[in-house]
Amino acid sequence: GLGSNKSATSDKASSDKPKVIKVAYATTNFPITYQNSKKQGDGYDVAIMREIDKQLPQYKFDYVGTSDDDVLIGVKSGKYQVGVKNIFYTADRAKTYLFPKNYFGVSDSGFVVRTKDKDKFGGLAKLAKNKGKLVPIAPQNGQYGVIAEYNKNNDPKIDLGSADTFVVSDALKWVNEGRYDAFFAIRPMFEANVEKKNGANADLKGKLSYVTLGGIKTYPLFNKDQKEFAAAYDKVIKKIIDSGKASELSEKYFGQDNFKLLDQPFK
Amino acid sequence: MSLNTDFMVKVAQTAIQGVPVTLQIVLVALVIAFPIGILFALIRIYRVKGLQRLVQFYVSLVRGTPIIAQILIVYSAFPSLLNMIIGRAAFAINPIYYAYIVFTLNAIATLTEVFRSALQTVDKGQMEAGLMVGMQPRQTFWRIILPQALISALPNIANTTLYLIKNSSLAFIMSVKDITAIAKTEAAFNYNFLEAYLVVWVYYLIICYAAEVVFYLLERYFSKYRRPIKKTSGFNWLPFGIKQPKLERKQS
Amino acid sequence: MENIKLIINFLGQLLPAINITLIVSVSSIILGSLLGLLLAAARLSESVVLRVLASVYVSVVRATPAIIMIFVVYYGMPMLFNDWFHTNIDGWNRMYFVIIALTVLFSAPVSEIMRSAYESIAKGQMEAGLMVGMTPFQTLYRIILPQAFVVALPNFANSVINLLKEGALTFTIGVVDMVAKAQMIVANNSGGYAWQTYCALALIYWVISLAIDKGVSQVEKSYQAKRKTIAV
Amino acid sequence: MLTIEGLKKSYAGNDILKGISIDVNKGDVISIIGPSGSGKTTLLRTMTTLEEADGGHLTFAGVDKDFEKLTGKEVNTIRRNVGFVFQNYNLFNNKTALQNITEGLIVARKVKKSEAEKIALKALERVGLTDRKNHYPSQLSGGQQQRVGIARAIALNPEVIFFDEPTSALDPELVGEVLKVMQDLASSGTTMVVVTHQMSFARDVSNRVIFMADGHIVEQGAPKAIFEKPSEQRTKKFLTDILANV
Amino acid sequence: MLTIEGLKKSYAGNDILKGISIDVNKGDVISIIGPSGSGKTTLLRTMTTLEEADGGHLTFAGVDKDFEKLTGKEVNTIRRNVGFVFQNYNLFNNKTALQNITEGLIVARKVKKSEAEKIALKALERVGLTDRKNHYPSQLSGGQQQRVGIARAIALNPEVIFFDEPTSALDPELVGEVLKVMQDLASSGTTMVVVTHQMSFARDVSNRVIFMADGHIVEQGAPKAIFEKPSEQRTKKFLTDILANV
Ligand SMILES: Nc1ncnc2c1ncn2[C@@H]1O[C@H](COP(=O)(O)OP(=O)(O)OP(=O)(O)O)[C@@H](O)[C@H]1O
Ligand SMILES: Nc1ncnc2c1ncn2[C@@H]1O[C@H](COP(=O)(O)OP(=O)(O)OP(=O)(O)O)[C@@H](O)[C@H]1O
Ligand SMILES: [Mg+2]
Ligand SMILES: [Mg+2]
Repeated sequence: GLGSNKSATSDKASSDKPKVIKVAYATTNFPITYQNSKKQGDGYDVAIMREIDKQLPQYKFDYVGTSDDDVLIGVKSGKYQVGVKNIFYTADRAKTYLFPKNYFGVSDSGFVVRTKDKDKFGGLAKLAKNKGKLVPIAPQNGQYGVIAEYNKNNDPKIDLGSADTFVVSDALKWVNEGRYDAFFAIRPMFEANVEKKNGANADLKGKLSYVTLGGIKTYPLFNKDQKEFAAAYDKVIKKIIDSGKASELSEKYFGQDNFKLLDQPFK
Repeated sequence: MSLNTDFMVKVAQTAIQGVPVTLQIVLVALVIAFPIGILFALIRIYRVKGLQRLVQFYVSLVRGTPIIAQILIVYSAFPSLLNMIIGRAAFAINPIYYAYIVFTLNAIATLTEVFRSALQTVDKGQMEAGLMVGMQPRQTFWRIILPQALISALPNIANTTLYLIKNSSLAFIMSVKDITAIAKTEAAFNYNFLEAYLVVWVYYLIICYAAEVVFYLLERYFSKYRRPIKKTSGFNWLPFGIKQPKLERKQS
Repeated sequence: MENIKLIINFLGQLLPAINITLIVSVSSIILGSLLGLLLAAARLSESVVLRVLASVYVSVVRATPAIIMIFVVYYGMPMLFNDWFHTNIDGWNRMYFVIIALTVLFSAPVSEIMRSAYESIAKGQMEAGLMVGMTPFQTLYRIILPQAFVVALPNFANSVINLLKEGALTFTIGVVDMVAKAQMIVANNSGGYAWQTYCALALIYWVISLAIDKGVSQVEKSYQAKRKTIAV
Repeated sequence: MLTIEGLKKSYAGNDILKGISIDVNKGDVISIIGPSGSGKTTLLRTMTTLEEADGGHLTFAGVDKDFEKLTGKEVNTIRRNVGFVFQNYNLFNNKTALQNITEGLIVARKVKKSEAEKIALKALERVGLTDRKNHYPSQLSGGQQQRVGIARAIALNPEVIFFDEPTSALDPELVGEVLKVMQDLASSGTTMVVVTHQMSFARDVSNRVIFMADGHIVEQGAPKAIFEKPSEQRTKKFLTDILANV
Repeated sequence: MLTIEGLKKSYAGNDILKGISIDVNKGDVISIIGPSGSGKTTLLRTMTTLEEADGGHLTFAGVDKDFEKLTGKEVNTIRRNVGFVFQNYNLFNNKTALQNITEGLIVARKVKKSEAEKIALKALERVGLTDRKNHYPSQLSGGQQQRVGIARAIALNPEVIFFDEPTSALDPELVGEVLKVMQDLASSGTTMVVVTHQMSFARDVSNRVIFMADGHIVEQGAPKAIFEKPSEQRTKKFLTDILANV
């Protein structure tokens, strides 16, 4: 039956040989998880996992680059023991997967809006109140859950549409043209496309602005059977964050220390 | 690993709203592409000067480029262009119309080739006989040639249709919510994608099977003249039918 | 100008991945065609069991979306092998799973293409073959198939080009062909330069499909003298 | 009524018809005889515009033009005024025997369906196939198929009927019946052009015999003259060969 | 050499063959005559296993069995020892005239290609088509196609050759030639079973004539006996009808 291939996934780490852990990462989440020019896994989430690997001699991590869908289904079925792809926590997900106690990163999430409409749509409540149109979000993306969660607890609600993953530069154009009013995005994306000198949408510089909503904690996703491994992770990740290593990686991949965002409220 | 059956039931209930959307896209695409496909096929068969190159170009371009690239143009670039002409009303267009356009364009390209092959299985003498009883080429074509060509075309139209049914899920990129889209959206909250896909699969199996039966019946209808005289044993359900008729092939 | 430079640059990045696209496609086309041939033979056979089995297979496979097929193969097959043969194939190159999934997906429509083409050939051709002493198989191979081949060709090209474009499927389990590579390039550019990237991708596919069209026309042209179709 | 002058046709550089002139008068029954490959079928097909001629002039049904210059409308007029019985039947595969006949009446001649069926049944009766009216061509024997083909042409009651070896696939038993039908047609004034190897028909029914060889008309005239005193060597040899193998 | 007993065949409940027994000896030339629809074609097709019989026994080429019990191997043996000339030609559309003949030699008889071509050319010469050897069936006239069909069968030099109206689509001129070929074959000891309407052939070449009607053998015997003193009323009527329309 399902998950009977215990040979590779046994919960007990044998003492002599390091146990192989398959870490699945999505390859299209730059700069959080992606494949670099050397065809190796890269990105903040992957880098943090490498740090954890260093601290856990009883485990040896094996990185598998794949699609978003496969990360989720693979971890659930036990083909991969852990998966990373900028995952946010929700209570529903915790029923299907094993979330560790401790988060391992923070995502700088925000809205891209027209600079002239920054005050009208630059925030969850503002967008809801002014009936702004939000670019549809791919449901498998964590951001979808964030808005859905907001709608559950607040009134007026944001008009939340869904669509399969679409092309970022088009979404930026749509906001600029007025087809939509806000685009839920992460800061590095906006910077790479608009702010950077030869970014793909450098022509929109000044016309569009990025408004940070706040920081969202991100987690690696464990297979339900990996309780022991998750516990080991929990111990190590605390140390890595406390030592400042995580902030350092955040600077490297996101250009700023996202952990600081946790001090502010999410708006 | 166990399946979350409660969730599957819930997905099944919500995803059913996507069934009409999927069917709409497929039907619109087929109905428009059918006559145009025939026309294009004829242009190629009879090597109509000028047009024949155009059709060939169209088929290779549409068939040869990834649908995602076509969606990019139709859904993203086209409304922006429209915006400059008719203003913001361009953004109020229901995205399903873009889906119609994309899938119709693709169906035309595929069906052109399907008909091109099928029409050439009909013997030339059939057209000549029609002309010689005074029918116009056009009349002979609709009444004599096409019905015979359909026998060989129908299995391939069925292929095209099933392909369309499955590929219409790409319309979700344009925020059109078909069966797959709704199931995926449901799964987003608890990451039960496996269950969601299984439900989707069941829906596709049902829809595709229904389509197959329709095409099988059509094929039987159009090939009735090839069978020896025999009392038909009632309704014969493909593919689970036990006895299939042995087809008599045309003499030539 | 700027755009053309970009497109050329992306072409350079995409082309190395054509290896994977070709290896995967060519092997599944060959394997899928063979399987499709067997299926078509089964559907035309006298045996009720074979006919029913083949038609159920064709119905189910044709109704299965690519993404579900790849998951069934990628997750289901290792389980089967584990339970039945007690071998662990988890470690296989993921490309094998892709090839298997595509082979299965390709075989079903191709069997229908072959069946309809076969049935469009006059029955007398088989009889004449039998009566000069050839076996049914020899007649099939030397007389029927060459004629059916020309009928099947345009439809076969349809399916082949569809298969070539099934990059989304390979990428689902992380095998990087051209489509996947394009998605990764877009992602690594933080979502920028999307249309230039896809334009490069479309160009490559277009060239391949043009080549296929050319081949098809060539074969059809050389065959035109041998049949009396409604064409002039 | 129908005049052809200097009709030429070649296939891929091979001249098959090398300038044929024929004059068909109302009520004529013309037999065309000649060896295999001499171009008889090709002549019938180019005369009826089934095949494009390379040269020649046509006068028929109000049309008076060179073959190459015929407009689509004129081609239609010509086709609507001729009937054609094919050597290899060419029945509509997807229509029953009855429908094969009504098709042209309903679609091309705009006859009402019930009326067309009446005419068709009468035609089927003439060829002795009333009981096969609901059979498809694939369910008929070769002989039966050809009889339907003849019925289809006569039902249209056209100005001229062209027959391309109408009896070659028929059983001798039935040849008699069909010939009787053709004789009837002849005496009721129907104009006919018949490619045939049935010497009895050529001799007894037709009023003119044309002997073709190698794309030329070698000799033509009254049956009596041709059969009893052929003036050309080629004709003599052909007739001797034929009469040796009845 | 070939014996059939009680051969039965029905289509969709209609009995077409109602128990036919035939005995073919080496060197026999048997003509089968009879009205259209009497089951002549069906008889030839069931005898040669092209069509499955519903009942009856066969002895031929080392096989001695009921028709229903023939194994695939035995069917192959039978087919490899007969030749067949079809009423509607059935040439291989994708092969030239020459290839149509060499195909069976090379593939089924394992003759070397150069050798096969030599044999094929000789066969084509016999039917007068050497100059058409590289034409495809779609480029040949009906008569030419049938002659290639005959050449294909004789090139295989089988134990028995079955002909289904081999001359019905041929010009009278050529009928003579083909009949001469068949006569040659007969005198060189080839066994033949010929469905024919060529009474001259039945009378002059064959050594036995079988008259069929309604799925039965009505009468059989030496040509002289059948043609001059038929004992059955049915036969008499058939012969009178035929001889009236030569
Ligand atoms: N489509 C074609 N391409 C090339 N040659 C052709 C074509 N059709 C006919 N021919 C040639 O033209 C010549 C005349 O053919 P046609 O069919 O008119 O002869 P026919 O007198 O009707 O002979 P038959 O009595 O055997 O029917 C033949 O030699 C034939 O091979
Ligand atoms: N596949 C079939 N299905 C139904 N009836 C058939 C089929 N084939 C033949 N028949 C019928 O069987 C009868 C005998 O046909 P067959 O072809 O053997 O006659 P035949 O003696 O060869 O006639 P002809 O001289 O016209 O060729 C005919 O009445 C025909 O309609
Ligand atoms: Mg002819
Ligand atoms: Mg017959």
